[in-house]
Amino acid sequence: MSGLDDLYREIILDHYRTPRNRGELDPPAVRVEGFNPLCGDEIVVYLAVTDGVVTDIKLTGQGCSISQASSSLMSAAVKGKSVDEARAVIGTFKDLMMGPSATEPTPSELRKLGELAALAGVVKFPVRIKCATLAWNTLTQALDETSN
Amino acid sequence: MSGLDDLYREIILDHYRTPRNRGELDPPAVRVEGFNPLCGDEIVVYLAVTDGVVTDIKLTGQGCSISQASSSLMSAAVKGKSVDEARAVIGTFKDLMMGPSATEPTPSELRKLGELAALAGVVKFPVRIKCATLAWNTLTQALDETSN
Amino acid sequence: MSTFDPRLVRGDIAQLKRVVNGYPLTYLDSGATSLPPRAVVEAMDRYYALHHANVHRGVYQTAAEATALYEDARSAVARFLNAPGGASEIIFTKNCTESFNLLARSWGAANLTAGDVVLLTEMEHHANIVPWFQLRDAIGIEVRFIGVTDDFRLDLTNLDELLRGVKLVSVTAMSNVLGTINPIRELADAAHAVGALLAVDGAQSVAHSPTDLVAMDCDFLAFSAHKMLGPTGIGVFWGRQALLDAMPPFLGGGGMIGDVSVNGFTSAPVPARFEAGTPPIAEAVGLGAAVRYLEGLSMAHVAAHEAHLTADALTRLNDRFDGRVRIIGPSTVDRRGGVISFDIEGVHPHDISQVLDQHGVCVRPGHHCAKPLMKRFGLNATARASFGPYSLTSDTDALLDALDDAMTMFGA
Amino acid sequence: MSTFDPRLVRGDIAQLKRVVNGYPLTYLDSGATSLPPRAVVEAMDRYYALHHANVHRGVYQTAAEATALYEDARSAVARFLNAPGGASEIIFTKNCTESFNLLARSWGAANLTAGDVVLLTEMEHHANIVPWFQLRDAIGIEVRFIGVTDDFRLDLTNLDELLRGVKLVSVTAMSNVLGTINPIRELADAAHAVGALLAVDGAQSVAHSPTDLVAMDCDFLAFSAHKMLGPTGIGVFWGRQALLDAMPPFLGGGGMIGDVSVNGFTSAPVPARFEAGTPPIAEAVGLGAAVRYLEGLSMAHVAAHEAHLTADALTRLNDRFDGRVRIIGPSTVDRRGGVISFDIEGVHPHDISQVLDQHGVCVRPGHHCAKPLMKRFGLNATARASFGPYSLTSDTDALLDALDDAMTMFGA
Ligand SMILES: Cc1ncc(COP(=O)(O)O)c(C=O)c1O
Ligand SMILES: Cc1ncc(COP(=O)(O)O)c(C=O)c1O
Repeated sequence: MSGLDDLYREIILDHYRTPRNRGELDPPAVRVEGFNPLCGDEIVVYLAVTDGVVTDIKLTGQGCSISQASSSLMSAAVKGKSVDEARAVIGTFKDLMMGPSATEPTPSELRKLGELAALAGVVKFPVRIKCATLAWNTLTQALDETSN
Repeated sequence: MSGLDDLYREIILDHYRTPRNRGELDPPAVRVEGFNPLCGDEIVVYLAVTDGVVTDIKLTGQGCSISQASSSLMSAAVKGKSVDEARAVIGTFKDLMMGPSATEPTPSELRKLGELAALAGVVKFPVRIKCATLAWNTLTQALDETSN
Repeated sequence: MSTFDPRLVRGDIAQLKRVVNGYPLTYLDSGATSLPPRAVVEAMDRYYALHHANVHRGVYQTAAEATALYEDARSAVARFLNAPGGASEIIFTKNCTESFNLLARSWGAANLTAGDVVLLTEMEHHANIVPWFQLRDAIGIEVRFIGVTDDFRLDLTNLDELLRGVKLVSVTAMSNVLGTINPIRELADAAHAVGALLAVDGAQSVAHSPTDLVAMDCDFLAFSAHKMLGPTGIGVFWGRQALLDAMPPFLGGGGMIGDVSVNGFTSAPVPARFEAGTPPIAEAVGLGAAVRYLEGLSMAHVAAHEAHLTADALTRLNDRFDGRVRIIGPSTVDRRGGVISFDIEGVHPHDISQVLDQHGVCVRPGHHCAKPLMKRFGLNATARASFGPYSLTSDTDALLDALDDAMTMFGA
Repeated sequence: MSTFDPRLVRGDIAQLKRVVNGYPLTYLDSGATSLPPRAVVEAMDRYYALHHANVHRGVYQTAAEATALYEDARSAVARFLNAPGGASEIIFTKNCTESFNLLARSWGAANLTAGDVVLLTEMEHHANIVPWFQLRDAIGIEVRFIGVTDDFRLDLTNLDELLRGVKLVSVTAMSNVLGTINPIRELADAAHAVGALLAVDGAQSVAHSPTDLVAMDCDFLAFSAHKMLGPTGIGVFWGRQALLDAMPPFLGGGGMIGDVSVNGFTSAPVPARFEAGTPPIAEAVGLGAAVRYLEGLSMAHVAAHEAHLTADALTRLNDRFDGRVRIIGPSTVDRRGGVISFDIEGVHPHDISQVLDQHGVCVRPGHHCAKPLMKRFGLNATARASFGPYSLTSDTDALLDALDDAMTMFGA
């Protein structure tokens, strides 16, 4: 079961069982829905940006442990960050999901990842990568909408 | 080459090279076109029926030796016959094309077939059966139209 | 005489000899696709090695052989279904989904106009929903749904009302999520009584119980080869001869024409009219072999075997997990087949499937292309185990042990 | 480094070991379908034996393997074509014919209105004609044809005039009857200059010469696997990413949706949007293997080899029969490929093919699904010999001897 332990690290199960930042935000916060049409996972990201800073983020939706933990970890990682920093975190996370064949994260990037590094095990389970990235793609969309 | 000799009997090559009853008839003779969409063979049957008798039949069209010979043999076999007799010949010919697995033609039927018996070899070449039957299907249609 | 023995069937399936993650493969996803026996793959190999040629237009020996093999497959399918009009009613498509698109765009577009109603059910697969929405968006028909009761049956209490204005009822013979087997003959009679036709989605039924089109009295049937021990890349569309004869072509191209000029085209007779382009020839040969294989097993025996497996699995899931594994579907084998969807509080179907994979157990998580049904029951996904003729109760043993592990892991 | 040797290729083709009517099989019908090498059939066998599962929705090991193999095939095809946007521009259909139907009904129906012109050529295959007539009958577009000259070339003298009002030019890269290779880049430039798009029928070109979509600069490409050493049951549709992204779905069903409810559906991104239902998975694996096999031979070598065979055959047909065998197509290998149609006065193509079969020689008689072209030249049918990478000049020897016999028999 060593493979599975890599996927279901304790941090992930914790974020799955106790997701952070659940809930909704009222407008003017933007609301963006994300779907994984293949498996039915759904996520709704509510994003409040003021003066270039992610002042609040809330999430609703349903999905597997990976998609839920990933979204929870994401919300914790970007809340309070500047939009530029948030985009940088998205970039670092995406690199992580490209696996060891892509550019290895540098120590400083790994530090930036913090708890997110727990998601590194997903790379060994290619079909689950889509579960992990759903929230992040939805966040990108939400950031794009706030800057329109 | 024994197989081929069975297909290309002398009578068939003769009717192919010197087709009988080529030409057209003016109305009130009926005119019916037949196509073999798979191979492009075409035939046009002109049929004159008076008082229940096939008084004249003419043919135009293009096709392989089997389709041309079969139509020529057909025209010779039904010209001057009553419509009922013509339909009977069609039936006998169709039985012939069903091959030895169907009811064997009786001696009296074989006699009725006359020269048509030369087409019996076609049965061994299933893809050519459609070539041989095109004219006959077109004749059936023409007979149906004259009785309308 | 059938000598049906699931262990012999199992011996014919190469993939079931695989070891995955240290466990022998436990394949419980026949509802998604089935594992072909050696005879099916070998028939296709033999076809490519000896007879492959394009069909219908060739005079030479191998072209004649390929054509004969292709048409033999058509006859085999007609016999397997007891098609009232024989082989010329059998049309080869690429899958069950294309068959429904053919129905909607050929029969549907020619016979329906704005306001006409097509009646589906809430338990349909997207293959029998989306083409009708597409037709609705194109010509303004109405798409209506028969509901599903809390005990996973079609709600036929208001059928008379639902049938008002209906020209076609299109229903799955067996739900690919619930396992529910629908009353096809009853629906055929009800549809015909109001002058409507009945189309049946046979994707989940043809490989699991005998099909008799005469007894069913439906008007159209669609299914895929890959769910009945056959290859991918081929499906079947059956219709009554008179209906097919009156239908305009669907896809245009070679083989379906009568004549073509720079001014237009005419179309060929059925079935050629609906088989544009080079057909799935090797796949038809494989499907023919699958049909013969199933006939050799006898579909009645297959159905009995799968009913036994299903009853056993339902009982044991309930006994062992004491209600923590909730079955999404009828709880007994009365009018239900060997597709078992379930839900475990606190463990998402994806995670169930992931942990089960670690035990070599293959089950499918997701919406199973039946999102309206998922919405009906407030679910996003289920995990689904489904049987085939090669399944054994030992597969259920493996499933139960693996489920135990998943529930422990997630504390459910 | 390619080590291309047609005799080695021949050794890979099981069917070429057959003896028919006492003669070794002489296969000269690669234009209709090609004979797959062992590597292609074995790749599919291996797929069924080890990895078969439904793609895209499974979490377990074999489902992940099947999905990876299916997507690998997409990447292999993208590489083979030098597709500018990579794998996501590759859509798997059931054959070249479905690809053209997809183009006409998705792009065509969404982008054309009454009076818009689609410009074809008189040498098109029905697959690239009938779908446009169907669209014309549905929405009133005009279908126009570029003529063919007496020396079997596109008549481009009045191209400017023909292009008036044209939104799409759709042209075969190589005629399946004449062997003529058309000037694709020139047509792309001409089409683009008037704001039209260019679609290319690659059915006869992709297996016989290198394909470089960037150099061709066309906008759509359609072809079938079975003509390029691959299996039946799968075709390819390629389009520029931006064009595909803007196109509505064609067939509806599972896999192509974003969401479905009882009220309607939304569609998935490309390429999934155009792949409704269970795709031809094993066939994609076979196509991937065929692509790798062809890459191993190197398409440049294949093209050179077939040019050599064609030049030799054209010369020898002329020399031996002294004009009694009339070539329907260009008389030299300048811009022409290895498809040789011919006409013999006094011997119908069916009879030619029948007598040749007696010598084990496979050639195809008929209109080759190009009836407008047949009509252009006042023909009902031709006999057609066509080469593949496994063909040898000894095949031409057999052809010539058999033709001699046919002409003697019919006194021609
Ligand atoms: C030029 C051309 N286009 C299209 C096709 C159609 O291919 P398919 O029958 O595989 O759909 C063919 C082959 O028959 C062809 O030669
Ligand atoms: C009930 C039902 N209908 C239709 C389909 C569609 O079959 P295919 O994907 O082979 O077209 C399926 C399988 O996915 C099914 O289970």
